[in-house]
Amino acid sequence: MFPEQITLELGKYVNDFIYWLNNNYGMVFDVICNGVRWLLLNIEWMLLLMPWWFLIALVFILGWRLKSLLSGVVFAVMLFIIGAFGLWEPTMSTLAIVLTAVFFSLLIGIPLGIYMSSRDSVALVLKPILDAMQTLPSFVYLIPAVILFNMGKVPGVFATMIYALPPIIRLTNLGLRRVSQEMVEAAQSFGSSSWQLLFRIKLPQALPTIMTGVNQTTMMALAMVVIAAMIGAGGIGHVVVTSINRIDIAGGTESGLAVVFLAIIIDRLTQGLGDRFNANLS
Amino acid sequence: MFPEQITLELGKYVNDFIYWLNNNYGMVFDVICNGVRWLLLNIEWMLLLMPWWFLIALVFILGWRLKSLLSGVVFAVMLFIIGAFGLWEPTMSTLAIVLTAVFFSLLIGIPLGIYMSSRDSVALVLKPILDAMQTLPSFVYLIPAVILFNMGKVPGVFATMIYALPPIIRLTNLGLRRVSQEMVEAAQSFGSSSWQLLFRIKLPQALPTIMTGVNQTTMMALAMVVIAAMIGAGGIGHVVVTSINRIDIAGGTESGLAVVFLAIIIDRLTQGLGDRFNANLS
Amino acid sequence: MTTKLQTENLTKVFGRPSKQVWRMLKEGVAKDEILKRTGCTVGVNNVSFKVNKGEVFVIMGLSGSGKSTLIRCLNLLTKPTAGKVFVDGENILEYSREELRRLRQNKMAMVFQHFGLFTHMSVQNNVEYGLAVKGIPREEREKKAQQALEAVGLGGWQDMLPGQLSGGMQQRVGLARALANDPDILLMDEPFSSLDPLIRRDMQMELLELQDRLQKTIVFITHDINEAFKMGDRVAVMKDGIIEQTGTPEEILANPASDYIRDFVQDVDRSRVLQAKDIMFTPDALLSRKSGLKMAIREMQLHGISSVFVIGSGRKLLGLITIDDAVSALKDNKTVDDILKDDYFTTGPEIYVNELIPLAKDTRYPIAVVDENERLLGIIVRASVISAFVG
Amino acid sequence: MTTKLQTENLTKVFGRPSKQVWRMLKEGVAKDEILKRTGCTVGVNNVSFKVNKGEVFVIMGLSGSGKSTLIRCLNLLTKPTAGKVFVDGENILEYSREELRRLRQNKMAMVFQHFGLFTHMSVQNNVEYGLAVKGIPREEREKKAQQALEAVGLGGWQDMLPGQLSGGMQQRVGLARALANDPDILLMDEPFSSLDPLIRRDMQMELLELQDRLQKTIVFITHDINEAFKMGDRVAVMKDGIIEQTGTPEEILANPASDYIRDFVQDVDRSRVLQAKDIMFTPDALLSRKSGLKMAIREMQLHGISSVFVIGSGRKLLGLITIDDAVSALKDNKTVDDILKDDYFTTGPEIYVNELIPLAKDTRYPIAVVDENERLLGIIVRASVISAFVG
Amino acid sequence: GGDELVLADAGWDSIQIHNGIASFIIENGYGYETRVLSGSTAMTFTSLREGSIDIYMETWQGNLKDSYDEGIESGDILELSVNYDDSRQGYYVPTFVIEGDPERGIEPMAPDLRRVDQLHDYWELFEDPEDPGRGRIVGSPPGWEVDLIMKGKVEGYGLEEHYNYFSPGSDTALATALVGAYEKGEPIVAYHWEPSWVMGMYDFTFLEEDGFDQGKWADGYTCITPAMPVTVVVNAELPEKAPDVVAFLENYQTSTALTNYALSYMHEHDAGTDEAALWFLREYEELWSEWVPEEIAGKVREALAQ
Ligand SMILES: Nc1ncnc2c1ncn2[C@@H]1O[C@H](COP(=O)(O)OP(=O)(O)OP(=O)(O)O)[C@@H](O)[C@H]1O
Ligand SMILES: Nc1ncnc2c1ncn2[C@@H]1O[C@H](COP(=O)(O)OP(=O)(O)OP(=O)(O)O)[C@@H](O)[C@H]1O
Ligand SMILES: [Mg+2]
Ligand SMILES: [Mg+2]
Repeated sequence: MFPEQITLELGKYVNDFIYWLNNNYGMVFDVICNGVRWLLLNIEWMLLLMPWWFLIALVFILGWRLKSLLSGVVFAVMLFIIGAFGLWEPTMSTLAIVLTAVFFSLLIGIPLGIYMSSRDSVALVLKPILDAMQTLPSFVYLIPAVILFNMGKVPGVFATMIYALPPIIRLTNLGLRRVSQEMVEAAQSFGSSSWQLLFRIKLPQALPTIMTGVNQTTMMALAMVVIAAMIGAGGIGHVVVTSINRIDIAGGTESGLAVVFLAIIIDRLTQGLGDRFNANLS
Repeated sequence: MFPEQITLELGKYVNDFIYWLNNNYGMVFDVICNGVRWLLLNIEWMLLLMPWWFLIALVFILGWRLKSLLSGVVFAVMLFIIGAFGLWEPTMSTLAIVLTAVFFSLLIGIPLGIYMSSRDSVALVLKPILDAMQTLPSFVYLIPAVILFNMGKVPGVFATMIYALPPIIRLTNLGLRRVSQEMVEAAQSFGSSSWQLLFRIKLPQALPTIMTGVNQTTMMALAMVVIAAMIGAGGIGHVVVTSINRIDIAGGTESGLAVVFLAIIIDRLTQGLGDRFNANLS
Repeated sequence: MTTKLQTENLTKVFGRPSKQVWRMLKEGVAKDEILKRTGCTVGVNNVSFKVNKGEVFVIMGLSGSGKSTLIRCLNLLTKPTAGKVFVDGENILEYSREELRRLRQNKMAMVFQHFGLFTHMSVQNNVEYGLAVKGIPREEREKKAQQALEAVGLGGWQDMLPGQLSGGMQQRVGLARALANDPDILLMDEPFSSLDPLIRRDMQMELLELQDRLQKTIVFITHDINEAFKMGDRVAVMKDGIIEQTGTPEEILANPASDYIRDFVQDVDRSRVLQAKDIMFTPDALLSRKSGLKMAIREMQLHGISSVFVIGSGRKLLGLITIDDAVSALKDNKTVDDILKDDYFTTGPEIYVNELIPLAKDTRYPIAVVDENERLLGIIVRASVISAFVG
Repeated sequence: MTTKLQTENLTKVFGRPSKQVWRMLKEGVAKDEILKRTGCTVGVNNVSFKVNKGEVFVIMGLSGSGKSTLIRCLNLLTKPTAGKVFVDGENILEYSREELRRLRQNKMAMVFQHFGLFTHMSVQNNVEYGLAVKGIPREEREKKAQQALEAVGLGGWQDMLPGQLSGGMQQRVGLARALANDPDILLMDEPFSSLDPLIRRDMQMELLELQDRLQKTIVFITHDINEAFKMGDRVAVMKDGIIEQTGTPEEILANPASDYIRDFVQDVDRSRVLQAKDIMFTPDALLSRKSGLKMAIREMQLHGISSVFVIGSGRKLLGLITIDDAVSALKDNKTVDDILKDDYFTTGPEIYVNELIPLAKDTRYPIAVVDENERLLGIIVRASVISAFVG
Repeated sequence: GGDELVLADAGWDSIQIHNGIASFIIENGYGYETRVLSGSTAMTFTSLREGSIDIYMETWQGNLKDSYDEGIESGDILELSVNYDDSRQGYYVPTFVIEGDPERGIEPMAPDLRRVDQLHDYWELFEDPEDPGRGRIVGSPPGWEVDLIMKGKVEGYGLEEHYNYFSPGSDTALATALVGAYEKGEPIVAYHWEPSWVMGMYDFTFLEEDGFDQGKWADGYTCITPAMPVTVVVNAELPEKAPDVVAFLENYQTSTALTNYALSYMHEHDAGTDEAALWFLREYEELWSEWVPEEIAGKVREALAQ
């Protein structure tokens, strides 16, 4: 269809660039890695240190306090089922990766979303980047990632973040932009600084939308569990991959469900925390 | 960590269930498939029928009319680059799958989102299902899907939809729930039917949020291009997989970029259409 | 007169009213106390009233006394906690959704305190909304909307968005939206509160004329007592969710039911409420045409007055004579007819006092109040005009 | 008197004003015409005024005439298209963001036409907002907020959300929020429009007292002419973005600059604006104590009056004599002093006419207007009281 | 020892078994720590080249052709030995297509089908659901070297007249399609290879071709596909790090049959890959004893006995 004479070999340059980067700045990437690794390993260590019943009890209490008694029970049962699937250890390992990725995603994403909402030019530049982060097939950047960061949990966290960041940025931006102009003006009339305007008016007003962003970021992070496993992050993702390679529907379903349960528990607890936070604000 | 005596073999039942389904209702799935296939093949046929310059011109004009002259130029250049990468044909094939998937996702997702916003109980039931759709690793359901629907483009569309549906449902729900109560009451005071309230007040008011949902659905659909290719949907995803299996960073980048460009073009044109639609409404 | 709208023991409590709340309500515990002790806010408390067809029923009261809650209960935007609402004799609380919808479409329209405009629609589409909902065809809709916009003085603004209009213009869009719908019953929650006096005066006239011409039934909330008394056939004054008094403006002015209401109406411009008939009195002395001059002079001297009206058969007013004229006429042997003056003022019984002020200022004689047949009903002296201001 | 707030050639055009718009503005093309031809709305057109420290400057005008736009330009919530705004002599348009912020924090507070409450915060936190922004410590903040809430009569409501309050209560929260901040300059955009008369009267008194005590400078938009004239030291009347007239209430009443303004003030209750000194006149006849009775009788007959005031040295008012008394006293050889009456009313020159009405009603003699030294300044007859109502 | 050696796990069973065997010997015989790093083929192979993986026990070099050759050429990786080279690959059909399956009531559908070139006559049997009117031959996962060959065969045999060469997208999808069709009793013709657990567990028939002939191969691959050597490859730095292990791996050699035995053991006993590895070490002591010096073998035997 498209004439064959016209060609563009952009990819080659990217390839060369990756190798050049690796040869010249390998050290820099190592430093970045170490920071993330430290947090990740500590979370994992803590999770694995806790007795299983303790974590179940903790989730029950959190669910109960933050949402409702029923929620607490449901979450506890879910966690118990994961254990009964024989997936406790990989789940904890995945949990550590996901928590780390979500943590850094929110840490980076919410400020970026705020920045994006504050200036149209920023939004204009950021939007295609976000589009690319979400649609560039992960394998495409995983190979460079492996070259730059090696395989393992840390690159797993990075891969996860690339995918999990956009929703929180987008929805923070959307939420902030939709705050009623009237309230913003009222706040300005009292000489609010940009900070005060943001923290006291805009963020609380945008909270429901931002919380949907947190939900989507969590979902995306968990959706990347398998991809992360493909670059050596281990965890349930690894179990899933193994089951899949064996076309073991049973194993796949169980490990898949474990991911889903984890998603539901993390999401609901975050939402509960958000509501609590909001209630305290007002 | 978790005691090994406690086990649950849920997966086995799922496994048996899938095979049972297949044996007893294979026909039903065939019928569903035929509907989707018909649309898909027609779109693809049309796309491949158009000369490349015609499509580029079309995109340019649409971009110009719906957004701005600059947008039109950027989109046209992007499409041209895809051609220059030598990816015209697979891109058209992917476009057909993505358009079909997005079309059906919006067709199902917006009504579901509306329904979800109308009743808390629906939201309560739907939320975990959406969570599962987004986090259940795709291969876990792709294996049953391949068993039920065989390999190819149609199961590719289904797989894409499973992943692309949740954002539009969620954001439609969010947007509708955040419509100002004052306007809803004003509309009710004139005896609006639920339909009128929905179409004349709530949907237009929620449009920015819904459009973010459309964006996310498009992004998710394009993010699934590779996964879809893994069950034989072909298109650029297939090129990506090939490159990856060959550890060909150059090829991966080019085909990956093609996906990104497609994402940006589709998204911006949809947004432009949404704005236009909204402007017409008021 | 047919009753168009009626409430019976209407009560609205915000929050989840427990048994305790009901008991406290019955015992007449104060609203503040109930809020403090149970967290429930009493919006409307056991309110019953009737509004007749073609009547303007004004609701007044302190801020937070439940006026908006009450008016919103009338079209069930707020669902009453207890009580009944009748429209044309039917309890609309028993209506199905569909019936309620038709009622709202055809019989009622509301003007909202906070306007409640649709921010995504042009002014034109906002005004057309009620008609569109009823399925009126586009052309008719556009015509009616345009008329309504003209009526509220927003002729050229139809293509703007509400956010681009000033507060008062927005309020008028809300007004036009309700008027365009041409309902039997207009529920108006402070519809003129953001309007300047000129436009407000126009709107008031417009509304009164509409009501008069088409026999609309109007429930009208306002904080402007002069407006209330000008517009209202009857006025209800609310306090803490209860209607403290209902009556015609004159009744309320004459017999305020409590100090609260007395206080409330303190600012009223009585001259715009009281009419000639309210302040006129039957003259102490009156002269029949047949009586002679002597009689006239005696009468005037007797009552210490310097002029007297002369009436014919059926109390028809013929003129006025002064004591000075009478005395000199007696000397000159003239008759009453010869000295009959006509440079006094007459007025109808329903003319408002404020219109009498210029007359009272310019005249040296009392003002004669006559009916359409020129029959003398009473007279008004300067002092009565002044006393209209102090009640 | 120091100028606190000043604007110079302030202009605000909504939309993107092209050269054409500026030319049309200069040529004085009508606002409607400009809108139709260019799509730009003229909000404020070349407005200049000064407000002194401690002054209440009231802005009135038709709905859509640019009042809100003007007041919003004063704290730069709306950025003027052209012109200057001076606060304490500094052109705030040249301020940096930080300076503007400090200005808004410390010198100005605004009450919004549509309240602009923060829906996610409790009433208490809404009122504390301005203080929190300034970094006032929590305890002081709470105390001040509580005081402000008490002042607007919302003592027990601090824990509610704005959405749970009635319209008037919400407006008072907005008021309390501005008051709590204790600014030099209060910008108030129809701050009392949703209030019932009782609370409104309280709020007006509260504000006037505050202004008097603390020398606040207040810019106040209202549609209620009586409120404007009651509150305003000076009143500006806007039309189509221009200030048509500025002046004291009396000046405007006395010399309306156009028919528009005459019309505008038609509804004003003059009795609450005009004072005794505005309607008194110098009596035609006055009797010095030293003059005899004969002189007195001649004076009265000459001017056709039945009573005359008697003054001593320095115009000090001594009393009043009637013609009847004078005639009989002359017969009985009595002196002026013997028949001096004191059953007339006296009043100060700054007493409002509406307070004179009861006197005018009850007295048979003119009312004497005297200064603090009992010197007669003028007299008021019934007719002048009545004429106060028609201007 | 004390050093840690990293083995690649690309996610399929046989490599895991070989990893189990090798790491048992390395840990217990040579005293190195070992660790298995799991990931996809592309990722693990990239890591091998980059050095974060030391040992790749089962490299299907044909599937990674360019990258493999590049790695060897650039000296990033060393090929130590051929693990096995008697693998078989080509087109398979479920055996019930030819013979039927009385137990499931399946009639023979193509009783005479033996060879690839006979597929001409059966295209209706293997109809492409997305392109009715043509047959579907399911080919190799994309990107593998063999993909070109399999596609070439379709053309070489002139099958493209009736058939579409359908790329399954991934080995998982390919396996699923085979298993799914088998379970459903539907006909399918697809590329696959042995040893693999699919071929081990289900009864498929390999469609024959002519013996290998360079001329036919050059002319559309119309002969049997040569076996693809499955090699043991290590990172170029391993010889420095652990020369003794390199010496061991240079001797490492099994066969398709042996690998298949281990795989069937797994499936029959519902065992994990580690158990299968242990079973293998116990069962084939003579075999692995030859790969290592006697002293080391002794240590391994000792550990096995525990
Ligand atoms: N954001 C805006 N965009 C466009 N036009 C506007 C905007 N805000 C105000 N205007 C226009 O500016 C003019 C003046 O509006 P403004 O709100 O100042 O009137 P106002 O005197 O406060 O009237 P009101 O008494 O009704 O509140 C109006 O014609 C209005 O349509
Ligand atoms: N949604 C709500 N939730 C809780 N309380 C409410 C709600 N709406 C109104 N109220 C309470 O009901 C009472 C009556 O409110 P309403 O709005 O009817 O007053 P109003 O008479 O219209 O006052 P205004 O003149 O200030 O508009 C108030 O005490 C208010 O706090
Ligand atoms: Mg109200
Ligand atoms: Mg205004």
